[in-house]
Amino acid sequence: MSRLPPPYGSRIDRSRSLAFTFEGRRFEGHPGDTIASALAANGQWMLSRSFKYHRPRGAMSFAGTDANTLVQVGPEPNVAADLTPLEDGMEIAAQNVNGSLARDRDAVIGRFARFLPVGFYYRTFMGPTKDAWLKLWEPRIRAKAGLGVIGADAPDIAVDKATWHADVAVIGGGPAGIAAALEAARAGSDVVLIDDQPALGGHLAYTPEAGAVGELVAEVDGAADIRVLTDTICTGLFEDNWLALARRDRLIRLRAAEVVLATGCIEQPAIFHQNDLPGVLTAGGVRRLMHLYGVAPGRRAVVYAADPEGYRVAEELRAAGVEVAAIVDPAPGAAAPEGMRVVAGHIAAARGVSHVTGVEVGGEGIACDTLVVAAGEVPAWQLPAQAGAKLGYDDATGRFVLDLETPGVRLAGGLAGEGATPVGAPPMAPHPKGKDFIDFDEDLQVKDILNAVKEGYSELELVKRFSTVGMGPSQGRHSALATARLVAGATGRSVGEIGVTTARPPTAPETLGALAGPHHVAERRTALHREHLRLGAEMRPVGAWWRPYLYGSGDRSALIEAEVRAVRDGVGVLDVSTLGTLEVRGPDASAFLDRLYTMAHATQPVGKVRYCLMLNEMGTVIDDGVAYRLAEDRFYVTATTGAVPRVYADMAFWNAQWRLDVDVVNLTAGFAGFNITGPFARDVVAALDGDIDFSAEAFPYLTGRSGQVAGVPVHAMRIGFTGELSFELHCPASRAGDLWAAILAAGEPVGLKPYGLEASRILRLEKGHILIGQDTDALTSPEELGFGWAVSKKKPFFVGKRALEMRRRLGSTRKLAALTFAPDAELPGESCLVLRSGAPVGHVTSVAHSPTLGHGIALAFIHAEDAEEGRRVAIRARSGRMVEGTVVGHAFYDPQNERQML
Amino acid sequence: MSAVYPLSEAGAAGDLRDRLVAGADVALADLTPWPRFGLKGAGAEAWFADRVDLPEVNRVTEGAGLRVLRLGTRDIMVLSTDAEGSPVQPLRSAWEAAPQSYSSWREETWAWLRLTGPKATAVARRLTAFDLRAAAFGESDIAQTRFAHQDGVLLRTGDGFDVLFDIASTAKVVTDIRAAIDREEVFG
Amino acid sequence: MKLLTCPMNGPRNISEFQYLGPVRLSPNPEAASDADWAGYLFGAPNDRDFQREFWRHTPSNYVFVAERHIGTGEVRRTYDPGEME
Amino acid sequence: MPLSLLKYGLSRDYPVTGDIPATPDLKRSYDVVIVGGGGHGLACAHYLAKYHGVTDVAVLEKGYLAGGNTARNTTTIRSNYITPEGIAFYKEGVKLYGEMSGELDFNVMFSQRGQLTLAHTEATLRSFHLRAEMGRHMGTRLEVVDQKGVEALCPRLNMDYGGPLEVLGGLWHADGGTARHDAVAWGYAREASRRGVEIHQRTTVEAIDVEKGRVTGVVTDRGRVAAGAVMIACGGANYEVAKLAGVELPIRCYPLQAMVTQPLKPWLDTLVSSVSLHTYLVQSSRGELVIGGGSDPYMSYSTRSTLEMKEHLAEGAVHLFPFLKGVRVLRQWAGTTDMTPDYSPIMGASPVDGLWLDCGWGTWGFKATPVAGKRMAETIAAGKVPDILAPFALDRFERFAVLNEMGATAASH
Repeated sequence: MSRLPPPYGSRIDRSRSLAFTFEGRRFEGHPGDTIASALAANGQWMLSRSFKYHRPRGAMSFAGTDANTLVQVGPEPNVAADLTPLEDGMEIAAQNVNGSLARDRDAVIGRFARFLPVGFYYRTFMGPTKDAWLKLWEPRIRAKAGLGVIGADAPDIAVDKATWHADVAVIGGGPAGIAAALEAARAGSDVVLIDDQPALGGHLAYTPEAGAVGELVAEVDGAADIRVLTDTICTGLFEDNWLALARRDRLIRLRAAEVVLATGCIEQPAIFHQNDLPGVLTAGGVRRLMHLYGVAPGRRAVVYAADPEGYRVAEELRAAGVEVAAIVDPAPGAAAPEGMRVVAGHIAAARGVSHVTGVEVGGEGIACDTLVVAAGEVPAWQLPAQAGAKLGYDDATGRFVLDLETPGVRLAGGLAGEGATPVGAPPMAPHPKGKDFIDFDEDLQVKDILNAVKEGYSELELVKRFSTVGMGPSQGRHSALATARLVAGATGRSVGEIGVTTARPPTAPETLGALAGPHHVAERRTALHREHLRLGAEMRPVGAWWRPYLYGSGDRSALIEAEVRAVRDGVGVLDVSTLGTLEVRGPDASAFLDRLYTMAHATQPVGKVRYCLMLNEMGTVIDDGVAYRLAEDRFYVTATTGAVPRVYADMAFWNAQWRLDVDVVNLTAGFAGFNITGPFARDVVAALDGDIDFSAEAFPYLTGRSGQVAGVPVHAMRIGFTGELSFELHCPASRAGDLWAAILAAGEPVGLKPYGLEASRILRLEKGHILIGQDTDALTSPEELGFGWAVSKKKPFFVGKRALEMRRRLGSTRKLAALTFAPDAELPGESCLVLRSGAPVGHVTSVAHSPTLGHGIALAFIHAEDAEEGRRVAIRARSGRMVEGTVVGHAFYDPQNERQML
Repeated sequence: MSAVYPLSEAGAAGDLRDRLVAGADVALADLTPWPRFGLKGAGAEAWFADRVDLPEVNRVTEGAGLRVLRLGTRDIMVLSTDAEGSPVQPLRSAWEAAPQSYSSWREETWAWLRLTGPKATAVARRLTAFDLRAAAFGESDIAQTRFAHQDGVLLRTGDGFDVLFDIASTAKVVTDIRAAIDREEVFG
Repeated sequence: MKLLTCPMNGPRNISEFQYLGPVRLSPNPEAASDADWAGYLFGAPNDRDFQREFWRHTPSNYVFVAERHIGTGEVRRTYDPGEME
Repeated sequence: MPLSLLKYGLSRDYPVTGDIPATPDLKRSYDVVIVGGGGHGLACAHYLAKYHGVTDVAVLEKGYLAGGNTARNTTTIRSNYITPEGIAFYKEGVKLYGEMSGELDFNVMFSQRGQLTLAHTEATLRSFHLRAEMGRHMGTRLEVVDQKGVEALCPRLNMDYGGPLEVLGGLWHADGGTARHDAVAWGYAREASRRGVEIHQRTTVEAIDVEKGRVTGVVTDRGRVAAGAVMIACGGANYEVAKLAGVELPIRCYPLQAMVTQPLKPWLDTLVSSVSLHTYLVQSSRGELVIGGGSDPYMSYSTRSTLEMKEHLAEGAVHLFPFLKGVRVLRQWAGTTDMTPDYSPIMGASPVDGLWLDCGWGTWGFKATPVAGKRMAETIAAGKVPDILAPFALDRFERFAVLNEMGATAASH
């Protein structure tokens, strides 16, 4: 262990130890360590192998912004080792390793780097045979792709999501951010202060001046209106100051009236041969290691001081007992600090195989085990860019500069240019031996960027896309400036003109789980949900609703057939509570319906029930139902279950334009409905106590009556989908239990049987009733359905009328027809094609074997010229065999409609 | 003969009654059976104006065992402040034939839950994106917004909230609120 | 999340609203040619400019008009459809 | 290591191929001007030059090459459409993708690992059967698979048995796949420019000149050029560019977003999409999961990402594969789609003579890149529209001959 004594290591708790394994070896660290700092304390610098050449890599900045610090922690892939707190018992493994981290068999790829130029994959892997890519090369390349491993056995992760609001959000808990937060709080604002580290302080916390942090934090703690979120990364700044704050497995969405961005700067690597070796650290990286985690970076260091910051770090290293072998300064003639040697020039190369062993400067070799790089910084441009900041470049400081004019967002601290010092720009000529990395994620060297430009990919975005620079996990934080400089140099433009590629969220990784939030799927239950379960129903989801599919257990087709027979021969009851129901009322209610539906409602007498057909503006059938006129100014209207939310919204939409005096309520969830149907239906309803006369004379087909039944207020309608005598009773949902119990009791003497959805579908098909959405599609007109009768010829206007007239003139080549099949014939499946002279002219929309009729029946779109009774149409069944259906011109069951008129 | 609401023993969501909470930090109660009554339409305002103290749109007035909610210029509703709701029933009986005023049926279409306690706001932040800070959402404010994935109405009640929403979704909403309460305990 | 200010409910996340599309003025259905009617049905202003649009605040089922710039996203004004000229 | 890479290792200097030529000076006139340097425009230029001998062509691109929807789409290639017109067209597109790397001598990495679309409702399953039947009729590889079949094709999927989003079955499209989107454009650009086509980046068309109902040229920010024919293929800018010639297209622009995760070792072979969840996932050759879904809910030219779409996509992805909760998102982005009323493109003639349209590609343009390029080249060279493009004519709207592909793009581009 190479820990420095206190006060180094302000973040770690030396009184406790945490045991963990890395690559199977056991290590110890302290609470407060990150995975990477604990490993460094144990002398384990190498964390991973690089993406392409499998070169040894470790942490450089210990700031969570590096490439190559991603490790696998148990089942969790791609964990940032330099950001993630160490936990007891962690089992950590390197990623992208063939064999072991120390002896990675794929490291040999690095030797062939010169054969693998930028974009090489576009130029090869196409032979030798025609499908060589798919069969031979792609599988091999895929096998090498990716970093961490995700297993289906990954344990479930508890995630959390919440929404906060604040007057001011300050991103960045360094001195600038703290000052902004305090100022806002003093002015009476409600402030949220966010920092990605476990404690506030920013860069101050890892300098010798760290003592000042305590006072700042105390002031923040003392301010009543500052909520502090540490360990939290602002991963995105979206429109109207909507912030994504990622806190491990939590996502906090924060709306702030004002946002202060104070996220500081990102240190940049220097470019030289082997600049990627473990042991090459940024100035900030060294400071974090020493001051936060109490880890000495090594015994003997060379400091590259392109930025004056390097001199201060050299002093800090010496103070911590690390020998400073030399300071390398690109500016000639710099004065050497006392007792230190300054070498003028640039670092040409780092020496070493898996760790730094020395550097080459101006032909001289200097032995060291640590190379500290102070090569300048760039402001963390990602969040400002998301907020609309324009990016420029300042030659003097070698930094990008940000110009932000978006109202409600401002920059503070390093982002606003504070603390920028002149930096000697490093040389950009490619090293003859390469390995002078621009992008550590993607293993891109100087020549790769230059060659991309030579190939004509001279726009920055094209450089990025061709070379993949900036596309890896560190998203260009360490490559953007160098890339811009290289492209500027190669194309004769300025660095500012080149800039950076569009900064896209997230600025730091956020988990899919936190984004998704706690699991949610909409589910709705009718009032009788538990009653159906009690009766043994198999419930199935239909949209969000749960509905009884059938009752009982055993042979399902026998159960369904029994339910069908019960309706045909006796009486059944179906819970139709999910049916869309709306009350449309007001002086203009009938005028409103007249505009919305195709039939006439102004002339509809009170007490009558009328079919409703709704078209869209293209004249396509989109919904149907019935309207029961309760009073001059009140209609009770039904809509299909799936369509009622849209119908309700459409009603509001249309009336925003029509401005009729009408009010609509959506009663779907508030009203239950039961359809009592079958030859004995009247026996059931007549046996119910109440004030409605259900006799044939008093209550004819397509009328409605409202009153009390079994003490429950109901709307009763003589309508049905089955073709049998039917009464549909609707009541407030809170009373559904009473009504249902009364119906079951009244039906017992005649064998009333509840039936489910599947029997209902067969019953309706036997009667030839269509289902909108199943027997219609996005272009179906009423004519194609044979519904000309449902379209008023007299009304001057209804939605879709004008389009319908146009379509009528253009004609249609298809019609929905009823087809029957021979009793023993193979039945086509739904969606099987109707062919005419071998060409598809339509398809089967609904099909079933009719238990009542004993043969197959279907609805299908067929060619309009074939739509005559008795014509035969050819259908290709799922089996591929051709089957024949015969067109019938009427309902399959009870063509004269006698039964429903009983 | 009685009304059955989802969280009643025989109700659609009765199997989830144990997910209601009566803790010191946070409580979740079902008020769906409490009386309420509302009218919509051109005549609603005139009818209520004679009987109660009418608030502005999206505001509440409270008094005499009633809370009066103005959900729109022509959409007014009264909530009982207790389970008996004595002042609501007479209002409802008095309504019958008022011109151009129509029942809003919300006692049937809406469930009514109450989330209270010192941690109610922290829990509610997990369930709505609406700004719950006192400055934005005062004592007498109504928020017609989204809560627990449902369109609904949010009211302030003491140290918590009343929420009214699609009654058919009660089971899901109770499950989601309970999960948010649990997450408040885990994540704080 | 973009904010949209409902004239009745105030500023809310735009996910509380249903977008109902640009306000399109129907020609007289009786007088319009087929081509004009097709233009009304299928055409839509799509210029990078302010557009009048219908939006619905779904929790309150309130439909209103917004003037929104489809290039910049700026919402200049929202109002009740009754105020539409 | 393939031998074709030897030259890079053995030569002292990097042997420059010069894929993308530098933008030359604008000439005063071209036989054909293509407005839009994306995949479609470049493909058309390639086919014009190689197969029709039309080489006096300028491709004008406002920004950088293929920087619009070619660069932003999630590269799904498929032909599982509903209408015979649609299937015939896209089927040819898939075939051309199969041949593309050879055609261009540029590896576009067409990865035909199949597409599995999931049905959580019976209505969706019904529509899958219709696609499968139509596909079978038209000769594409398309079949409906049951729950066991879904499990076999995608063993790690959450089937949600008994739940509200139970997977009831799937549509297996063995021909489906992906390709490297940029490479498609670059390959076409390289081949077209080798045959003399000029590619002008950073060249904005500001006006289109029309005289007596015929297009005569375009005015750019670098000067005016005369043109015998002009083709518009500008993706999200189609409406605005066509309007320069007085043509109002029935197009509305909506943002379409997608995201990728950090790279993972490959575990997902096929492209998986769910109609109900409006989510699809595919794992790229880099190991990243590419996750996409439906368009934003309101018209906009904005390409700023939204958090809500990312949350929605994450929700879908985590529902389908719950073990992905700990996987991290790397990047999200958006493009501008040009949607038509019937979810089908507008190809062929415009009301202006000599002005050709390759527009209305909405969310499904990438898969059509080669076939649209090839057939539009044929159109421009012959001056008339081939039969395969006839159903996509602009005037179908006033004729009410709209295509029944509504819903065809649901959750899968």
